[in-house]
Formats: sequence, C-alpha cells, structure tokens
Amino acid sequence: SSSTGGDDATQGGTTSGGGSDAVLTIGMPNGTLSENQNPLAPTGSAAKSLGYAWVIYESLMQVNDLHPLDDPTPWLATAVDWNDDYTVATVTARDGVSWSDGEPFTAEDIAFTFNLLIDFPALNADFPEQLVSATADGSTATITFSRSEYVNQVKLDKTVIVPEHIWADVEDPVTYTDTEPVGTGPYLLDSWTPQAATLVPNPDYWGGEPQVAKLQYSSYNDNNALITALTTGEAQWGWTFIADYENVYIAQDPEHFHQAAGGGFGVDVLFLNNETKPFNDVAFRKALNMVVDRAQISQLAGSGVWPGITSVTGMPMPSGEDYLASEYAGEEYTVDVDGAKQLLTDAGYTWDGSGALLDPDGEKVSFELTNPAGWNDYLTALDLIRQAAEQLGAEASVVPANQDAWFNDIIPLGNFQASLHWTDGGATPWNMYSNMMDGAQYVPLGETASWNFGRYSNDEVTQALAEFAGASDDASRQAAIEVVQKHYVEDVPAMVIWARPSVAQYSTQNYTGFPSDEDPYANPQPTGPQAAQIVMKLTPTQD
Amino acid sequence: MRFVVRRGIFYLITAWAAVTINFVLPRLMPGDPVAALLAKSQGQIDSSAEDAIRLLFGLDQDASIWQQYVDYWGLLLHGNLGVSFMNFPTPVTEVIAQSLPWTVGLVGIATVISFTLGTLVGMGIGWRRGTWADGLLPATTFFSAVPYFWLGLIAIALFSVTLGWFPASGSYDRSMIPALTPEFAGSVIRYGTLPAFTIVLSSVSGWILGMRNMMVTVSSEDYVTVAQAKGLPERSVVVGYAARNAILPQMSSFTLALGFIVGGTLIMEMVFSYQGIGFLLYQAVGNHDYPLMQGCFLVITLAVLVANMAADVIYAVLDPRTRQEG
Amino acid sequence: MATTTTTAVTTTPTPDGAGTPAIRRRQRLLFLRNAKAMTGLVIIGVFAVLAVIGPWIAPMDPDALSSDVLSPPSAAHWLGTDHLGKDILSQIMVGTRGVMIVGFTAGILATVIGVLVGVTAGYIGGAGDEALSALSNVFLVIPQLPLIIVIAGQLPSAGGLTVAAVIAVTGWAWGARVLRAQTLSLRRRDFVEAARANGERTWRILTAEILPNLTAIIAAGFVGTVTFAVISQITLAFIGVTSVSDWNWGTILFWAQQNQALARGAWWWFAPAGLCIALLGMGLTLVNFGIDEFVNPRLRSTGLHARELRRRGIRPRIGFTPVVHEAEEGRR
Amino acid sequence: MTDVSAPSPVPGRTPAARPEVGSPAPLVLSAVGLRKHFPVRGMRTSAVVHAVDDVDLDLHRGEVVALVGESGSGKSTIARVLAHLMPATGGEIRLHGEPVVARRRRDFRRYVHRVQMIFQDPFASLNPIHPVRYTLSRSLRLHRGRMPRDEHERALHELLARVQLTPPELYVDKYPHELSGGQRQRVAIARALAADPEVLLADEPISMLDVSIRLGILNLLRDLRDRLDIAILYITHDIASARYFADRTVVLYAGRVVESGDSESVTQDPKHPYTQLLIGSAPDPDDLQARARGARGEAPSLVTPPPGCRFHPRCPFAVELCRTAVPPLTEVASGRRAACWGYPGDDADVPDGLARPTLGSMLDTYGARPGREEGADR
Amino acid sequence: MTATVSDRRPPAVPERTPVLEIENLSVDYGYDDDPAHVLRGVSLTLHRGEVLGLAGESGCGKSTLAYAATRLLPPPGLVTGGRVMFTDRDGSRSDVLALSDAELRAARWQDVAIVFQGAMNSLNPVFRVGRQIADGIRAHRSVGRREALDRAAELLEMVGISPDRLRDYPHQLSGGMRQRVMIAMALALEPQVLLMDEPTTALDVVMQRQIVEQIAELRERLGFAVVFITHDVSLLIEMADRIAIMYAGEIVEDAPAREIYQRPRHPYSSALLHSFPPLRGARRELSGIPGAPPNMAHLPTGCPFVPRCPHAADACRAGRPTLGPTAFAEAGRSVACTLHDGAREVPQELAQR
Ligand SMILES: Nc1ncnc2c1ncn2[C@@H]1O[C@H](COP(=O)(O)OP(=O)(O)OP(=O)(O)O)[C@@H](O)[C@H]1O
Ligand SMILES: Nc1ncnc2c1ncn2[C@@H]1O[C@H](COP(=O)(O)OP(=O)(O)OP(=O)(O)O)[C@@H](O)[C@H]1O
Ligand SMILES: [Mg+2]
Ligand SMILES: [Mg+2]
Repeated sequence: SSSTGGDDATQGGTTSGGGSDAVLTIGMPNGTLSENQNPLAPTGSAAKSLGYAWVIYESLMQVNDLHPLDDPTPWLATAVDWNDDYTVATVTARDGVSWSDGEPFTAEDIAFTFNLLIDFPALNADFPEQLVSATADGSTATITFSRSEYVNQVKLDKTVIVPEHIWADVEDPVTYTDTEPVGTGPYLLDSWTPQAATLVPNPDYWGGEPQVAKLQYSSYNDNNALITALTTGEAQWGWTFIADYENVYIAQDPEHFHQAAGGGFGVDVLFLNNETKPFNDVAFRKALNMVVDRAQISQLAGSGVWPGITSVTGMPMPSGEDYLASEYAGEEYTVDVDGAKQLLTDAGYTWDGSGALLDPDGEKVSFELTNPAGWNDYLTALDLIRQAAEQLGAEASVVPANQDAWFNDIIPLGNFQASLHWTDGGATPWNMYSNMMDGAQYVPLGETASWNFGRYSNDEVTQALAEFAGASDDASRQAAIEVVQKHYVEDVPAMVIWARPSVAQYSTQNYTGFPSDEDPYANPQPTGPQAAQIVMKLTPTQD
Repeated sequence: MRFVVRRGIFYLITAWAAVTINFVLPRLMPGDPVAALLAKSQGQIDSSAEDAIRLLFGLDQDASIWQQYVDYWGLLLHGNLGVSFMNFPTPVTEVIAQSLPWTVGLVGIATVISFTLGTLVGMGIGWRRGTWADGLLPATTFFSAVPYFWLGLIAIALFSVTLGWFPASGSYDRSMIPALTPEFAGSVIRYGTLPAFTIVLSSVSGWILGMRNMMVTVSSEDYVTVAQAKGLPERSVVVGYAARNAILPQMSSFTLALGFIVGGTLIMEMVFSYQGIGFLLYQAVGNHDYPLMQGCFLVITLAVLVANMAADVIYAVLDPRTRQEG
Repeated sequence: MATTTTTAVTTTPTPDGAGTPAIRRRQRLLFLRNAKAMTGLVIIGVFAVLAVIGPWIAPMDPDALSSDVLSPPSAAHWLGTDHLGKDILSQIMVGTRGVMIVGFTAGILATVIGVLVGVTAGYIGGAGDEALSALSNVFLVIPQLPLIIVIAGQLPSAGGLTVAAVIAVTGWAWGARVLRAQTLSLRRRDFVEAARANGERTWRILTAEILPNLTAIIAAGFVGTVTFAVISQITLAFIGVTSVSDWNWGTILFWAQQNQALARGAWWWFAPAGLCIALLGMGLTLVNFGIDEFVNPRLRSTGLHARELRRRGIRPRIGFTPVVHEAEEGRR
Repeated sequence: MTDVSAPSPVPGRTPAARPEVGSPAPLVLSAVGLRKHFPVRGMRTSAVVHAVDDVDLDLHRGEVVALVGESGSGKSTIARVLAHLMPATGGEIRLHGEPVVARRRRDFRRYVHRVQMIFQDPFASLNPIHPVRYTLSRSLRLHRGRMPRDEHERALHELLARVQLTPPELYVDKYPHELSGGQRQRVAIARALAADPEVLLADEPISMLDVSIRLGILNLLRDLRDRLDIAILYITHDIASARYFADRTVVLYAGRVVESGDSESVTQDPKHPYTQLLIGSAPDPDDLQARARGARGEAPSLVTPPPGCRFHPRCPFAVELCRTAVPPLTEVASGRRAACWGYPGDDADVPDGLARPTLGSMLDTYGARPGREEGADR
Repeated sequence: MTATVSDRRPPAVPERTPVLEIENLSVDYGYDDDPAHVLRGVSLTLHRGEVLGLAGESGCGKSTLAYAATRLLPPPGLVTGGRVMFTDRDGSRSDVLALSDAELRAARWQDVAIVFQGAMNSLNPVFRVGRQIADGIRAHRSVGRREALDRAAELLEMVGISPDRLRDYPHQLSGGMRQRVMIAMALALEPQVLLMDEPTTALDVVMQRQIVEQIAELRERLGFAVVFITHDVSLLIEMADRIAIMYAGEIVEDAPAREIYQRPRHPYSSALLHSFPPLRGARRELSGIPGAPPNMAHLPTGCPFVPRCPHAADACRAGRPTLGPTAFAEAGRSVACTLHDGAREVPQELAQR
C-alpha cells in the first residue's frame, strides 16, 4: 500500500492523487538499529539517530540555525526568559497541550525533565556540571545554572521534554528504551522494524493535525545506499554528502529534487601547529593562507556542497553577518601568490635554485598534512592545499593516518603540522573561534587538548572569548568578538577552509513546504528538534 | 569413544582460544568507543558530551584487563554478552538476534543455490570432460575473480537504478512489518533476489571447479567403469556412482561454507544495505563497540566450529567407510 | 638399450618413453604447452612488468590535477580523468605495483606460514599436531575480513606491506589445513618410511622428501592466496580501512565510489580497475588450472588435445571407448 | 646389459647346499617374545589389533629366513618393528645378543646402519621426485660419511653395479618413473646396501612384479647373501619362492608363529595343519594332485582373536584343547618346530582333562583328486 | 562341499562353438600425434564354456584387450580397428564395437560381464553390496526391488557368502569376500562370457584357491565362458583350458594349457613358463628372461621380442611375425614366430613332442 522500489512512477502521485496519504520516507545512513525511542539518551537511540524522536517529543523552542540571532519560535514553551547574567531561565509552558496518552502537559514536566538531567549525568550532555536546579511553579519552570549560559541558550531551547507521569516510574532513564513513547509531538509511533520506523499523525496534536499521512524513517547501511535511495526517489528526505549533487541527485528529477543548506557556524578548519616549524612563523601561516584557493577546494573537494569561506574572518555567511567587524565587511579571500611570496621575502625567506622555499634559517620548508585515511573530502582538500603550498615552493605531503591514532594521539597531543578538523556548531561564532584559538583550552604539546589543537595562545583573545560568553549585553559581546576576529585575521592561528552547514536533500514529489534557500525558516535536516516544525509546514503537493 | 572425546576436547580448546582472541583483539585497538562516536558525528555531537557518554558506557572506572577477562567469562557462561554501546542499552544478544536470521537466510539460501548449481554444473562438465562444456569454466571464473563489491555495485546500477527491476537496498519493503504473510514473504524474496544472485554468481565457480575435479578423479575409478559395464542407465551411473562419491569432499566444504555464512558477507550487506551480522560487526568495529564485536565474533566463531563438527559428522554419515571401525 | 619403462602395476600410468632427455624436456615444457596456463602466465607477466616499470611509463603523475575534470577517455587521457582531473590510466599503471606487491608478499608469507604449520603438524602427529591444528582452526574460525579490519586499523598508517602481512596472518590457515591432510597421507608413504629407516633426520625428511611432493598443492594454494590477497587488499582499500593515498586499484575504486562515479556515468573511472582485478584474478586461476592439469595426469591429455579430439570426432567417455576405424575394412 | 634376471653367479646352486648344519652361523638379529598391538581407531575404547603376538625369530649371518603366511598375518609388522620404524608393544629385539634400545637418535642411526629394510612396494618406496643419484647419495652420505667427490661417485657406481644396474651411468640420473619395476626394486636394494648392513629385511620384494622380474630379484638377493654374508629376512606370499630362495621358513598365522624349519622340509612336509593348507592351496602345474580343495573360511579377526590356537575355527582336527589353550611351539622333528597340539610334546602344558587332537592329512580332508594325466616331467 | 569338479573340461570338447571372436583388434593410448599402439591387430576366439587364460609380462596389454573388447577402456584409450563379434545363444552375431550406446548398454552384463582386478575399487564404497548387485539386475530385467534383492541374496549364497551380508558396505567385507561379491554380481544375469582381470592377485593362496574353485564350479553349472587374466602362470596352467600368451600387444602363442606348458613353441612362452620356481619336485634351474619389455610407443619394426630372444635372427627383424600354425602343424595351436615358418630349424627346447 505504499512506496517502495526504485521506480518513481509508482511513487506518491499515482497512489494518492493529491498525495495526502502518500508516505514520506526519511532516510538515514545509520546501519542496523535497535529499538530505542529514548529522546534523552546521548547515544544508542534509534529515534534520535533516525530523527523520529523529534516528531514524537518536542523541544521548548524552535531555533533557526540559519539566523541564530532571530528570536526563537515558541513551541512547547511560549517563552524562555533569562536573567541578566544568563544563569537562570524561566520557561513558560504552553497551555492546552496534552501528552499522547491524554495527560495534560505542564511546567512540572519541564522541571522534571531538567531534574532528570541533574540526577543522571549520563543524560546530561549539554550542560555537564552546570545545571543546578529546576523547579516548577504554576505554568512556569525555573532552571538555574552555575554559570552564564549565554552561548548555550540554544541548547536549552532545543531540550526535549518528557512526561513526568511516565518517566518518574522509570528506574533508569539512561537505559530506558521507551518502546511505547508518549510525547507531545505531531506524530505517534506506529511500528518499528530494524529497517524502518513508521509514524502516523497525532490526531490530538496541539498544532492541528499534520498533513503528511505517514512518516517512514528508513535506515540504510551507508551513504551510498542512501544516495541511491534518494536518487531513485525511494527516500524523499535525508541528508548525506553527495559528491556532485547537481548531477547525481538533482538532475534525476530537477523539478522535485532539491538540496538545501542551513546556516550555522559549523566550519572545517585547517589546524596549524603554532609551536612547530614551519607554522610557528606567522609569516608563513599568512602566506599559505593567501595562496589557498577556498573556492576551488569547495568546488572540487566539497563538491560545492560545503560553501567556501569568503570572509577573511573565517565566519560562514550569511550566519556570521551579524557579528562581522566593520573593518572586515566585504573583505574576501583572494588567491595572491605574488603577495604571499613578497610577504615571505620580507620575513626573510628565500628560494634555492630549484625553487624550493628556504626559511630564514636556511632550511627547506616542508610539512605534512595529516588526516585519517578514507576521509574523502578532507583528503582531497588537503591535496589541493598541498598543491597551493607548492606554489610557494614549500614541499608538502598528504599523510593519511589511522583514524584511531588521529583521534587519540595525533590531534589532541599536537603530533601534527597541519590537519583538517571540524569545530562545534553553536549558534554564535564563539564556538568556532574558541575551538580554534581559545587560550583557556591551551595545553602544552604532548598533553591532551580538547580544543585549540594548534596551541595558539594569546591572552587578549582568551580574554575576549571569556567576555563574549559571560557578557550580559550585546555591545560588549560584539566588541569582544571583534577582537577575536582581528587576531584571527592577523595571526592566522588556523585556517577555516569551508563552512559545513546543515545540508539536506528532499523531494517535493509528494509534499512541499521544506525549508529552502528562498524560505530558510529552519535547518532543513530531519534529525533535530526542527523536524516537528518542518513536518507541520508540509502540505501535499498540488499538481 | 576415545576419538569422540579427543575431538571434543580439541573443539573446546579451539573455542576457548578463539573466544580469548575475540576478547583481546578489540582491546588491542587504539581509541575507544567515545572517540569513535565523536569521530563519526564529525561535529554533530558536541565535544562536551564526551564525559557523559564515557559515564554511560561505564568506561570511567578502569578494571584491569585480567579482571575484565574473568568478568567476561562469568557473563558468557550465563549467556550474557553485555550491552551494545552503539545501540545502547540494547543487549548484544538482541542486536545480534535481529540481524542474524537475515544473514543466515539470504546468504544461506544463496550458498545452497550456489552449491547446488555449482555441483550440478560441475558434475556435468566433469562427466563430459573435453567437450565444449569445459569452455564454461574460464567464463565462470571471471565472476569469482572480480571483487564482489564491484559486481554488486554494477548489478545495482544496472538492475535497480537503470532498469528498476529490483530494489537497490534493504531486506524487505521498509513499510512492512515482518509477519508470516505471503506479501511479506514476496517482498523478502524480491529484495533478496539481487543480493542472492550476485552471491551465487561470484561463488558458483568455486563449486563448479571443485565438483568437476572430483568428478574427473572419481570417473576413473573402477567402480564407475563397473557401473558402465553393468549397463546401468547413464543417469544412474553419473548420479549414483560418480557424483555420489565425488560429492563427499564437496559436502564437507559445503558444511564449512555454511559455517562461514554466519560471518555474513560484509561487502554484500554493505553494498545492498542488507541487515546482517557482517555489517553489524563492521559497524561494531568502527564504533569500538567491544561487547557487540565480541558477541559477533563469538557467534561467528561458534558457527564455524559447529560447522566443523558437522563436517566431521556429515562425512561419517555420507561415507560408510568412516562410520564403522574394527 | 634398456632404457624403457614398465608402468606395470601403477594405476596412474606414466607416459611411456620418458627416457630420452628430449622427451623429458618436452614433458617439462608440457606445462607451457597448456593454453590455459600460458594465457594465465602472459596476463600475470604483463601485470608484473607493469608493476616494475608502471610508475615510469605512466603518461602522467597520477596525483597531478588538471582542468579536465571527470572527462571521458580521450587522446589526452586514454582512460579519462577523475573528479580532480587526475589521469586514471596513470593511476592504474602506478597502482599495479601496490597490488602486485601486496598480493605476492601476502601470498608468499601466507604460504610460508601455512607450509610451516601444516607440514609440521601433519608430520609430527600426536600432541604437536593437535596443538598446531587447533591453532590453524582458531585462525580459521575467526572471521577473516573483520579481523583484517581490526588488525589493519590497529597498525598506524597501514601501508602496503603491513596490509600484506595482515592478510597473510589471517589467511594462512586454510592452506595449512590442506597441507596437513596431505602430509598426513604422505607421512605413511613408503618412501618417507624408507628415508626414516635409512636414518635421515626429521628436517631433512620434511624438506627433501615431503615438501617437494607437495609442490602442486603449495603452488595452487599460493595462487589462491594471491588472488585472495589481491581481492582483500582492494576490498580493504575500497571500504576505506587502509590508506587510500597509495595508489592501487582499490584506491581508485574507493575514490570512484566516494565520488559517485557510477551515478555520474563515469564508467571509465569505475570499470577499468575492476576489470584489471578480474583479469589478474583470471590469470591466476588459469595458471592454477594449468598446474592442476599438469600435475594430474588424468586431466592432462584430454586437456591438451581437446581441439584435436573434436576434429577427429572423438568424444572421450568413461565406459564407452571411442572407436575410430582408421585402418579399417570390416565395418558394418 | 641385463635387466631383470641376471644369471646368478653361482648358477643352480641350491641354498640347501650351504654350509649349514653343525656349526650354526653367528646370530645377528633376534626377536624374543615380540608383540605388537595397534589401537583401534573408532568408537570402542581400548580395543587393539593383535597384529603380532609372542613371536621369536632368529636371523643368522649369511642365512635367509622366509616369513610366509596369509595376508594380514603380521609379516610386515614384524619387519617394521625389527627396523625400528615402530615401537614394539612387548618383547625384545637383540642385535648380537644385546637388547636394542634405540630411544635416542644416535642409537637409532647406529642401528639402521646395521639393519636395513627393503619395502614391499618398489613403486611407493622411492620418492618420485628424486633421481637415483639422490636416493643413493643420501644413503651413502648417511652411512659412510662425507667423501671426496670422485670417491663418492665411485661408491655410487659400485653400488649400482652391485645390484647389476650396469652400466651405472645409464641409471644414475634416472627418475623412478623411468625405471621398470625390477629396476626400481634394485635401486631400493642398493639404497639398503649402501649401509653395508648385516641384516636385510626384505618385505615382499617381489610381490608386485611379474614372474620374470621376480626371478631376477631373487637371484640378486641370493648372490648378496653369498657374497656379503648378510642375514636376510624374506617376507613373501609365494611359498614356492621361499623354497627356492630361503634357508629357513617361518610360517605365521594371525600374528603367531605356527611353524618353522628349513625351507625344503617345511614346503615338502608341512607339519602344522595351516601350513598344509597353505602348501596345498598353492598352484603347482607339476603336481595337480596334492591340492587342498573346498577349504573355506577366512583369517580370524585380530581384534578379538580366537582363544587357544588361532587356527582352530578353520582346522578340521580341532578339539576342545585347541579351543582353549594356546599351543606352544615345540620341536616336532629335527630342526622343525610347530605350534600344534597334534604333535607330542611336554604334557605339562596340556590342561587337565583335555585330549590332544589327532591330526589327519589336510589334503585328505580337503579332497585331493585322483590323478589326471600325470605330468610328463615327473 | 567337496570336489564335484573332477574334470574341469566340458565333456563335449569337439563341438566348440565360438561365443566371442576378437578380430584384428587395435588399440592406441593417447590422443596426441604420438600414441602408444598398445594392441596391434589381436585376434582371439573364445568358445562357449571354455576357460581361456591370458598371460604375459606386465604391461603387455592383457587388461587393455579385455577392456577394449567391451569398450570399457578408459581415456585416453582409443579403439582404432577390428571387430569383436559376439554370438548369442540363438546364433545371432553382432559386433560389440559397432553397437549404439543404447544397444551396448542393453547388451552389457547380459552377454558379457567383467570382473576387475581390484575388488575394493570395483565396488561403490557408498552403496550396500545388495543394492549394487540388485541395480545391475534391475537395469536389465523389469523386476521389483524386493525380487532383485532376493536374487542378490541367492547369488551371494551361490558364491558362499551368507545372505545377511547383503546389507554390508564393501569395506566391511574382507578382500576375498569382495572378490566373490564381484563374481556374484557378474553372474547375476547369467552372462555367456565372463572376463576376469587378475581376480585373485591381491589375495593369498588359500583365498585364491577358494575363488578359483568357485569359478570352476559355477562354470560347470552355468556353462559360461571365461577369459582369465593373471600373472600367476602356475595357476593358469592348472585352471585354464587354453592359454594365450601375449607379448608387447600381440598374441604370440595360443594353445591348450598343458600343451603350452609342456611343449611351448614360442621362445617367450618358453621363458615365461620356466621363470617360476616349482613348489614340489626337483629344484630346477631358473633362467628368467633377460632384458626389458619394449617401449610400446616406439616399437621396432620386426618381432618385438627380438632384443631378448636367444634365437633372434635377421628374419626376425625384417617383419612382424603373424599368428600361424606351429612348425609341427598341431591342431588347435598357433604361434607367431619366424622359427615356425619352416625356413629355420626349430631349436630343441621349442620342439618337444
Ligand atoms: N598402523 C596400523 N594400525 C592398525 N592396524 C595395523 C597397522 N598396520 C597393520 N595393522 C594390522 O595388523 C595386521 C597385520 O598387518 P601386516 O601389514 O603386518 O600384515 P602382512 O602380513 O604384512 O599382510 P600382507 O601380506 O597383506 O602385506 C593387519 O590386520 C593389519 O590390519
Ligand atoms: N593411459 C595410458 N596412457 C598411455 N599408455 C597406457 C595407458 N594405460 C596403459 N598404458 C600402456 O598400455 C600398455 C598395456 O597396459 P595394460 O594395462 O593392458 O597391461 P597389462 O598387460 O594388463 O599389465 P598388468 O599385468 O600390469 O596389468 C602398458 O604398456 C601401459 O604402459
Ligand atoms: Mg605386508
Ligand atoms: Mg592389467
């Protein structure tokens, strides 16, 4: 009675005409899963990894990652108010919401959920050791933190709420698999198999009955299988990296197939080891920065999926526009080999007869670019950076590393010269900059660093980052971030290569209303609290 | 009796050694489940979650490896394989139970088909050696010489994407709930056809070759000539005399092959997104999911051991010469 | 001239008149007269040559980018280019060395281990045999590919030789098993007993009396292991477990697959490497046939003369000896 | 250039004419109470094959002892145990009266230096991948040590010449498959001779060969015995060849010695009923009369051998005594011993109340035929 | 259970009707351009009810002859000429080599049955012996399984094996029993010709005697003709009516058994029949046959026995002698030797009267 297989002819349209009873298949490349609907578990939850947790359970607010400074859309909470130093949040619960078993939703549930996080640190991935207490009073819940959570507001907004009347009896919510989930969301779990979870609309949903007749969350073993499913129309919504997506995906059905990118501050950074040759010399870092062609890398290595960074501040646009220091407005990266060479000459570099670059000590400049073997886009990017370095006469080589070794020894201990790594997303550029250059994260080479792998240390920056996180007014925050930007540009402690926005592919064959470049109302991926918001916007395609 | 006891002890020791290696191997891998999880998410999971997860998996307290080993055996003897990290908190046994039947079903049937087909064809060419049928051999070896994934991907590109005859991935229609209905069975068959077909294609030549060589060897045995001399119908000579004896070593390889089925064909499961234990194990390795890895290893190891024993038994059953001693 | 032979009582007839050196030479060359073996050898030979000189004769640097991105075969790029404009033909030529080195190193290593364990186990018997058999059984029951993944993942920057070593370590058990069974039967042969009765030392019996008689099995096992190693290596590279920066055919396929070569219609990126593997695999299999037919006298003569037989209308069958009346008069 | 049947250097000389009686040649190798049991592989525990039980055997210098008996009676087993290829279950092997314990390798090598074995099957006992040169060189090297090249070559040729593979150059580089059965058997013999052994254990050296080749080998062995004074244990099925070639004959039945004596009298006047049956069964175109006919029955199982005399189930003269007590090997005539209750002996051996059997002629029992046309050459 | 076999010769010696006539049979081994001509124009006639012995050196082609005559020669054997005429009880004649596959299948075992050398290898190791006897019967007679098994039991009993052995597997039987099972199997359809290729070689003399007697007794009763191949010349002389001596793919002498033993006419027969030591009577000097058998792939033009023949003359090298009457024109004897052409004087040891 539904969609399968690779032939789009039988998809949607013919089955239902208007499409109102067509299934919307959401695909994820997660392999085989076990039944686990726990929306709080940090790992192992099929509901979370496939994404259907977010249409069963709902978050307090809907945040648009693309425009993090926009006011969040009220969702289960009609309002979240912070005190001035961002240590206490007051959450107002929506009225008239009921759990799918009929019990009413109250602020008690909100307080209960946060207390769960306090009681079970294993569930508490977002605010480790920061949560102090959560109480409910009438229609509001008050959550107290031990420090300023300005940069973590989004995390609070995105916290999903579980019903107290059920979870209070759960002995160990960490290992609770929640096989009969009771949520407030627009959908109810209908059936579960290791390959797919099927959900049907919640007729009593507070936001009105959703229009998609059925959601089917399918799990594929790997990206390729998912890509095949997406290109054949078997899955209509999902996200994966599709090399040359224009041809591979969109061209299959240009009218219906779309790829949309969300914003956010997720970027991939070439960490440079600031404490070893050759990157201990700011001149060389700058020179390299000048010859790297980010547009080409984005196009060839990132297949155009990952937008190249244009702003010299490293911030992805348009998300970063609100934070951009005025002095860098409009300043864009350009490839300038001659300028770079000039810079090097000024700093005392020379070239030998064969054109090899010699540092001021007269040694040949050479370095290794390290990344785990098999990381296709990273390695291609490194390859292109290697070629760029060669334009300067520096000898670079791409060294594929063992993934585990990279994780455990190479990156945290600083055993590399240059390596690509991601940064935390976050709603502000703080995470991105902090991850790259926060002195608070500095540890000497050979010790385990959790960020700032390049060992950049600048008290001014450290100070500014701390200020940004703890400040209570926008002006001081802006001032602080501008300091950071300035040092990023001048010191080149690391090189942001491309942005890694949330990307999603979807087909409008049966339903329309997904976030698009024209209407970027939410992160387009199905795996996040925004899923509830998106499915509520979907309507059957009218042909 | 003594022989049986000796074999029994032999198998026990093998099992013990294999289980121990299975225990030690994952622990020799650098890295840990949490790092792997973070690596996989590439920024999707906040790095501050690391400690929470470590806590969750109980990786925060260190037990000596020896202690872990003793505990492991303790649990194992109670049939408890622990809890999977990857699919936390589902017990490993459940995770495996969910994949195993699919692997065993598909690969099993494919192996049986491949064996049957290969043996029949091998019987034919072995008997008619020197005719055109011999030309079939190099052709079939082509398919066993190409890497399986290559064959599988091309099959998908051809039969699923281009022609749309078969679904490209999955074990059955994802909108269905496993049940004993004809529709579901039909779906399982439809989804299994392409994977099974490629498995057969890539493995059949081994069976053909084995059977052919045995047929050639057996055909020159006197009893086959005697059967001809008796004027038996050709069919009964070929089947009852030549093939019946030629199949003996073939059967014991087949039994072993059945043991290896449980190991699944990782690549097949990968290429066809088929749920199965091979891919499960692969995922477990990638995620440093020690308990799941050990569980898979254990199941696979035991299956092969059992198959080994079955091969001993089958031989005894099929070959009366080994049955009796005196 | 008393240089003749009687094949009197043996059941496997040795061809008569192997006496003169010329005939003996012809017999040695028999292996080469086998069309299958010859084809196989030629294929392997070509790849072996490529492995040696490939990197020099490759038309370009396989890592060199060009502006011809993902272009189909053309005069400039005989096998087209990949997504970065790298020349695929060059990749294949340069990659041959990696494949061959890993394949043959693994083959040799696994064969050596297999021979050591299998032959020793079969010969010494008793507790030692049980122990060694258990050892090979353990290696047999441990799932191979995952084991390779675990081990390969464990070694930092798994290069070609490491991969070869890992494949060998996990792949010797089957050969050892077969060799053990064979040694077991050889051990009780009279010529081994005779050597013992003559006072030969054990190692000498093993190396001089038993091993040479296992050549065919060892050779076949070697060929099999090489095939297995090549496919394993390529599969490992393909699923990204080993380094994908050293060129071999698996790496080419890895990049092709990662970049959706098939979906983009870039068959020139996906097909040639696969066909090379198939060709090499077939070459090895053909040599294996050749060894088989060479060693097994029963397979030999018909195998050699199949075409000739068809021409003469002879169908060799068990139980129905062909009758040709060549110098005939009395046919009905 | 001869192949198979080089004429004996002492044509027509019969073994009986050897300097035997009176001063027996010195004893070289002897087995006392030799016993060999094989464990039975299979479900039943602790069952054994009683392949050889309580066998005494003496080999004297320059003497050929034939060991005859039906298939599976333990002949090869005795040879292998004597060659130390397998340990005995019980009993003792003595070389020049000294018990042999060849536990250590060096002892073993010293032993094989003096006692050499020729295997039953010339097609199996030569490694097909080694040429004659290798096989013999190894033997020379093992038993005579390292030699200068030309000396080694000379020794090689001398060895081949000794077994009449002449000219040696023609044979030295051949592979076993290029040799006829007779030639192979000679190479096997040459290998044994390289050790200059005192004892040669020849296990059915002729059974695989056709008549004309057989004769060549026998003549060769006889010549060796005469020239080198080697003691030879000659194992065979072919009683006629035992008569032709051996000085003494020992008859084995189901793992036990049932009769022994000089070959001529054992073959012409068998004492033990089994020997009678054996001789009577052998075809002889010159004497179609003396033939045991209609005898039925097979050798007993060696796992559960019959109690008493092992021949009793097939013996027409068996009485209760034969079924219960094992008959001792007693002297029944000068130089003849037989293990049969039917011959008078020490009555102390006979359990109370049981009577000895009365033997008749085996041939009478199994209907010898009235003569047909008498052979012209009788 | 004693000697009813007082005289092995069928009483009616004179009326010898042929049952199997092999005419000019030629066989090659090897499909290449250099085959071994293993049989070269062999002619041999087997008469109803007679025992024909076939003797000769190893590798002279005895087995080949037996298999070729029944078209059971394994590859790379090739029949290159000749006829094998079988005469049925009703007098109809047919050429075995010219039958179609179906006809041949139908004729096999009914007309000509064959007992191979190694009984262990001749029985299918995985079937019970009863079944193996029965399936031969059922292939030719439309009888039920039960009936066939009953007949098998009968046959076993006939060769002196207890019928409860029907359910045994071959390996459970001793060598002698297996050989007798083979004989029982061969007799299942009461064939007119029984070819036996070294049926007793692997057995010890006591067992050999039992089997030989069994065959003699059964032949007496059933009246089939036997071709008996063996190395054991003494046995052959004793049991055969007629003996054909082969050398290098040819029959060199064919004569009644006692005749050939006492008065051999061919130098090879003479040497062969005096190469075995006698069990009884005077010890005699044994000469053996010097030299080695020829290489079948490259035979000399003349008589193949020339290199080993004490009487070889130039005439022997010129052309191959054909089977013909002896110099003494004895009835029922033929020999292939130039000595009997009359051109030369027959040496004394070949001229006994
Ligand atoms: N290795 C062994 N294991 C078990 N039983 C054995 C072994 N070797 C021999 N036997 C048994 O011991 C008995 C004597 O065997 P042996 O080979 O000595 O007989 P034989 O007299 O040489 O016979 P043949 O004349 O056939 O060579 C037989 O019953 C045989 O089955
Ligand atoms: N497959 C073969 N290829 C080539 N020559 C063969 C083959 N089989 C047999 N021969 C040769 O054919 C000749 C006759 O063989 P056959 O088996 O008929 O001899 P035989 O007289 O039965 O010998 P035996 O007494 O040893 O059984 C031998 O010289 C043998 O070498
Ligand atoms: Mg023996
Ligand atoms: Mg023969």
